[in-house]
Amino acid sequence: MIGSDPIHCSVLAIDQATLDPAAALTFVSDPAFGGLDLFVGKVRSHNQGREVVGVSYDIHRSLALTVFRQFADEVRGQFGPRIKLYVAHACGRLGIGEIAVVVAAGTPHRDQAFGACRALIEAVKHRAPIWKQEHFADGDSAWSEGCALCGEEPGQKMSDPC
Amino acid sequence: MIGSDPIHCSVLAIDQATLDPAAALTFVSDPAFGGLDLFVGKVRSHNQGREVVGVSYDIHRSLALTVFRQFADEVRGQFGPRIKLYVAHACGRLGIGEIAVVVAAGTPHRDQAFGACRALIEAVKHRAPIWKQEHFADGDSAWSEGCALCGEEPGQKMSDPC
Amino acid sequence: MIVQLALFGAFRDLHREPTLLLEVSGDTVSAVRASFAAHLLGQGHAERSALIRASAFASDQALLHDTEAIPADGRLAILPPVSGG
Amino acid sequence: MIVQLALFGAFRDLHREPTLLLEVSGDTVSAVRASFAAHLLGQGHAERSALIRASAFASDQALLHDTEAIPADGRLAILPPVSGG
Repeated sequence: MIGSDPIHCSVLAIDQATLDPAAALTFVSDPAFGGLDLFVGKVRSHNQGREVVGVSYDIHRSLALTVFRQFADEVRGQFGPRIKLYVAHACGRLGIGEIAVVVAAGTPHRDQAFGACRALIEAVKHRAPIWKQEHFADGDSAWSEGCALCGEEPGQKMSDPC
Repeated sequence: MIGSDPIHCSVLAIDQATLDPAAALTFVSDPAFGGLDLFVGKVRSHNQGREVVGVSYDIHRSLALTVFRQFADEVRGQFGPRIKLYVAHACGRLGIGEIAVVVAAGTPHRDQAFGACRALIEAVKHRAPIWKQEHFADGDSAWSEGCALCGEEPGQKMSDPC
Repeated sequence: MIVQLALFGAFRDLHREPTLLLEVSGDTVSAVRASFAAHLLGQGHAERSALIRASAFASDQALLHDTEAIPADGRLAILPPVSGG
Repeated sequence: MIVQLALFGAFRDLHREPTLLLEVSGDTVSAVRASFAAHLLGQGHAERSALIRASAFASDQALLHDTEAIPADGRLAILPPVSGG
């Protein structure tokens, strides 16, 4: 089925490139695959009742690329080996409706594609070194509360929205 | 959030149009939506160990459009009302790797998008008046076994791969 | 009455045209089912009787139960088990 | 030893540069955590102590447990709770 690398991981500076769902679908396609699932995360206009005008993403790029591949390997172990996976995350400031993240999975049958795509975006959301700063219509900005990565020390967790 | 119709349903004759995942993503996008999930079903090169060279889809077009909308309304009831849904199915003969079906859901948060997209493709696969004839490399063709629509009469079901 | 029965899926292979004109004695969907079964039997397709039993009938807008009346325009479709997507 | 600590997320707001040079007395990650907490306290950011406790440390390639040694090149990053996607 697969000759080249079945996993694509990237972090894209938004001033240099845009995330491309079509490229993700092409990457996870294969003559043997009948099911592709794609998730697109976009910046939305409201969060917890406040009007948002943009979001800035801060990313530890080298570590993010490393853990994206680790996540994909985990997902491949669970839903593969006949699978192709794609993860791309934007870095920088995005406006409303712009794409922050694209994740895709291609598999022979749809159940694995849905499961793998979901597992991969959950890992990216909860465990990747990425930070979101929301810019509000009133001029205020705030770093979102997030998921602590030092989970092996439960006493050190903040109240956790994960 | 929504002015115009939040549901798109279509059946496309493959000699006149191709299915367009990008159009599906555009349709289910909304400034208030942070999560889009898209499923693409493609013709795959093997089924149950046999090499496939193409698939012909036969569709009861008017009834399909009616039930696509019914399915979308059901899904909207379960995951909405803040939701946009897209269903398009190809009709005619497709080659390997060509797109047979595109389903997409856009919602404020990803959990609803995944759930809605999955529910919608399951309804299309199991309950829409669509028939698939596989063409094999050895020259043989066969209509796929499917899901009986007369489920209210359990005694009349065939062995059911659904 | 004369019914115009639209054929789909595997039933398409049994008839040159996409629809079949069928003489039905009765006015319910179950009468159409019986007439179509008799017609295929007469054509030497006894092996299709299980497929007919597993099939649904529909107008252009909705599935029709066996106890329902044949639509006034005499047009309906036989839907073998479906396999979309 | 002198550590070059890369700052991310909310910690970026506390310092002009993306990295901070930090004098650390000790050779484990926990010593870096303690030194950074002391540094921010000295800068008047006592309110950040909970965030430091909730943060992880990492090299360019992996998370580092508190008991691990500071990387030989003296470079690491502090990662507050994450919120990607």
